[in-house]
Amino acid sequence: MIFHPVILALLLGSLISTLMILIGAVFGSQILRQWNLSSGSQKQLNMERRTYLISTFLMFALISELLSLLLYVYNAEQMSVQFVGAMCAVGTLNANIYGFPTLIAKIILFFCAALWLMINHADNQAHDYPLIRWKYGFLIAILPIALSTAGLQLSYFLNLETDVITSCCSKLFTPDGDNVTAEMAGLDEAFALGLFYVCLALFFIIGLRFYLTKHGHRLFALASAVLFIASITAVISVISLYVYEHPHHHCPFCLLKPEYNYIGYAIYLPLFVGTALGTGAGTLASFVQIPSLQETLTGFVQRLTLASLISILIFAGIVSGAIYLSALRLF
Amino acid sequence: MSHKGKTADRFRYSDVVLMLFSIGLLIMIGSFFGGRDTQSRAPARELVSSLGLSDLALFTEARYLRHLSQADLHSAFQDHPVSFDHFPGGSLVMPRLIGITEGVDHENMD
Amino acid sequence: MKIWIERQRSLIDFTVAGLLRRKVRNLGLMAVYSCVVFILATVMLFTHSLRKEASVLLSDAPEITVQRVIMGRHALIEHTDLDVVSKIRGARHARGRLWGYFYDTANGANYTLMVPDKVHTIKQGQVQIGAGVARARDLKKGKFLFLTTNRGKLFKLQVSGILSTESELVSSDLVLMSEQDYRNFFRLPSNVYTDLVLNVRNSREVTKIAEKISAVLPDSRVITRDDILRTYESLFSWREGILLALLGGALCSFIIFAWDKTSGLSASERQEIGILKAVGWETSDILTMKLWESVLISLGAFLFAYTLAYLHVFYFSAGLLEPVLKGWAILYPQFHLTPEVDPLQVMTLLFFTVFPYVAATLVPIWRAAIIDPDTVMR
Amino acid sequence: MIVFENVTKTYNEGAENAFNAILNLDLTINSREITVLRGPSGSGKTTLLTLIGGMARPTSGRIHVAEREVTSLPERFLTKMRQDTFGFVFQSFNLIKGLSVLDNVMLPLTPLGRPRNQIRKEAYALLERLHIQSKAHNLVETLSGGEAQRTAIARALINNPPVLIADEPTANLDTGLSYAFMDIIKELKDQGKTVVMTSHDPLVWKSEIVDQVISVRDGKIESNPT
Repeated sequence: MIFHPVILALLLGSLISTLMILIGAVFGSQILRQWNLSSGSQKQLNMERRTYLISTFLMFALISELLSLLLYVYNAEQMSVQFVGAMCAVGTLNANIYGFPTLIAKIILFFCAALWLMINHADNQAHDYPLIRWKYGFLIAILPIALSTAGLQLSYFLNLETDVITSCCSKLFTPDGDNVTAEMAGLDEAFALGLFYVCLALFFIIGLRFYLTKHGHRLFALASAVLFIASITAVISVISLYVYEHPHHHCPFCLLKPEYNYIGYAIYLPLFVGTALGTGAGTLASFVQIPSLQETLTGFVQRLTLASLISILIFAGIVSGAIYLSALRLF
Repeated sequence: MSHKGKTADRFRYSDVVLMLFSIGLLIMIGSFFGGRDTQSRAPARELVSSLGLSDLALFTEARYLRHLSQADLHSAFQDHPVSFDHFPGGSLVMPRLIGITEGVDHENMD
Repeated sequence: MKIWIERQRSLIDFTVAGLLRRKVRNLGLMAVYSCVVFILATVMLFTHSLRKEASVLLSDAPEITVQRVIMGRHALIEHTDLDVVSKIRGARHARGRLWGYFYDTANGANYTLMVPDKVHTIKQGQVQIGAGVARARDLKKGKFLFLTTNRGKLFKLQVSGILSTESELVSSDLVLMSEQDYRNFFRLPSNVYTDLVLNVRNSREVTKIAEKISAVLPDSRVITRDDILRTYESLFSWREGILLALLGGALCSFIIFAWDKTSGLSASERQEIGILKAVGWETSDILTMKLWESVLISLGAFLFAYTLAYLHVFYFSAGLLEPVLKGWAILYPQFHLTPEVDPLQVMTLLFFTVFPYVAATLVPIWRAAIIDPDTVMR
Repeated sequence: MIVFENVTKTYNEGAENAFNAILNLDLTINSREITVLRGPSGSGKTTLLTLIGGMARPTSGRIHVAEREVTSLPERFLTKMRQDTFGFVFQSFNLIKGLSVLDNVMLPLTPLGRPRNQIRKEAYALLERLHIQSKAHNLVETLSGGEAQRTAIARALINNPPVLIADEPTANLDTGLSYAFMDIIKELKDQGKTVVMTSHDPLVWKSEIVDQVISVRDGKIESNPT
């Protein structure tokens, strides 16, 4: 293991947030068994009070996961100097088999925590905790994800040895590999770009329809998730080329570097927020039928949908702007 | 009688605090963008390339501290590769593990 | 949204008023906190800009250095070896370097004596010295530098120039002299050098050429520029790691202190929270208010201390760190670092300081927030 | 209208020192009337007051406020209901030291996110109505007993609640101030507010403006008070 402040910070963060999710899940199982709103007993009162602590914990864990996602990628970027053959984050993440799984697990955990908080918020608007079993069930389901994320990250850092020869982004994200990322990078640029804009258009059509007619929430949740994957694919296969103004540089992480004016943050942040809100809106809309939620939830879902659409619009705007302003012309 | 003079806040703590925080955050974020100034480094760079210098003159106490990258593998940390030695600067400098682990040097180590 | 903002503003108003009511304790807390952050931030900023400085400055260092090693020690390399190296295909500008150390008994300083290459020839009897040497011996251009050889012979050399102060970070302790003087001073035979340096025609072939050199000169050690850069890279990471580990202890005790402080709510604070709940504040209002308190204290201290550390490192040349870096050295370069901040480090520091503090206060805050509203009536 | 159905409040439930502060109690408090709860200390009247005001939840039984069952409301809605319905004046006033009179009065509305200048205006108007506007910017530590109580009343009225609850309001006042307090109460009643007080001060429960006196002893209502 490399003794490095960022690594220590990441491990500390993951320890704290995992612990918090663990406490939340233990408490959740207690709620699933003993929750009885009509009781005025001290036990019920205590449980109700503890829900405040759990939502605070989860909020904290969410922020922690978001920050640590950034730190993780950024750290990988920076540590690449210490690995022979690594030139950017991809090389560091490839230093052992846990690097990329950790990243993916962190992203999943982030979306789960965001979704949980949205459900929690909706539930708090109602007089009778209609979603309480639902949300604590979900929290228990998040626990294994949180644990494995922490575990993966720990194994990644424990197994990090500087003398391993790793690949760099120009190897992993170049078309002649045979893994998924290579598939992404190997897509025909015109096709990838076309696909990306078709997905964007579909997302906006579905989203606007959902926003205006309140129909098709499952489709909207699905569209958000699909758009996320399509966007990441597009970033790897074609958008990055425009940003780097280099026809073969496919790395999704170098975007975060100061050389490119930190444009990666402007691209990823609205994408992540938009996706989280979109899936949240779509998921929550299925609870609209619950009587005590009907009046507040409709408005909440509408706001989420609008915010999601705006975020994705910003994302699309920045991406299109980057393509437009780029000196590179692929077609 | 008008309420205005008496009921309006002179200032709000939150405004002051949030302003201070914004300034602090701006300084912090601004500091990330500073320092692309390469002009002031020109004389030093010129000297490095013309003289073929290979190290910073940060520690001059001992030869393995002054020319860190050129030092004998065994001059620093004489008793043990990771033990602290008696020069204060040595407690801040790490043993050069890179030169030891790399293939290029292996055959010369024995 | 408007309501949300106004709510937060009102809560901050109340929080700040509360903090000011317990001025001594909270300012004390912030002062301790700021101190810890200040030291950490100074070290981080300083090491990073040094690292950056090293990587920029030394990017022009010789691509390959060849040292002769005898019994594990650096030894003089012979002229014949230079010929061998020069003949390797791809090697360019191979030359022998002459440099060594000189301990000045007059003031206890260590100088680096060096012979510049052909371009910078220095006349016999003259020297160019680094600004640090000039300071230590109080020399000006035209004056004489007296050095005693290890045989007791006195050397009188005229200072023909002082190296610019801007380059002090690499040249502070240099004494440049002619080859003839150098060899006479150290009584070196004319067929040896300290080491060999060379450049490579195609920079991608550095490793290959390094391998070739160690094959033809098995008694040598080959140092590439990447090695040097990586050495400096890990050197400063190491230093940072050590300091962080040391200060981590301080931070831990601080966090325990914070926990203790937040969990041990004073009677008047409990009373206050009871009143707030009684007049209609909800648990989450108290939670938010108290969270603001934690955030204001920790983030406020962080931003304040970071700004101070930034000024300290880049405008006051990290004066407080100088004794640590200086150690027993007599010559210490005076240098201004170019402001160069690594956002990752700052975020890490933020993560390390604000995060555990807020985390440590969560449970105590919650316990305070669930006080029964009717406690004030009992 | 506030209705209690068979309400019990047990403290330290399940522990050895558990005791019933209120036991199987039925009660009706009419709107726009002044109700006084009287009884010796330890009789449970303060507990009853906290139950009426939604500050504590009954261990069993049902409480209806304005025809709405509030017993099983989650805490945040109970608090919301309390904000909309009740204003409290505490025996020891419970003002927050170090804050000005105005800030103390604004306290209940602070976390609600309404524009602050608007709240200030309302608070100031209330202070004027209670004739202590001249003290608006003084710290509450500097107030006399009567002024402190007026501040507390202003704070209780800031969210314009239909019901005012006061716990032993005259306990810390001399006779003159007590009469002045009863004048304020009468004024509130005339404005259509409901008032619930605890008191063992005859000046209060014998007052002609009081509509209903309920005697409490050992957590139960006494049918034949002396």
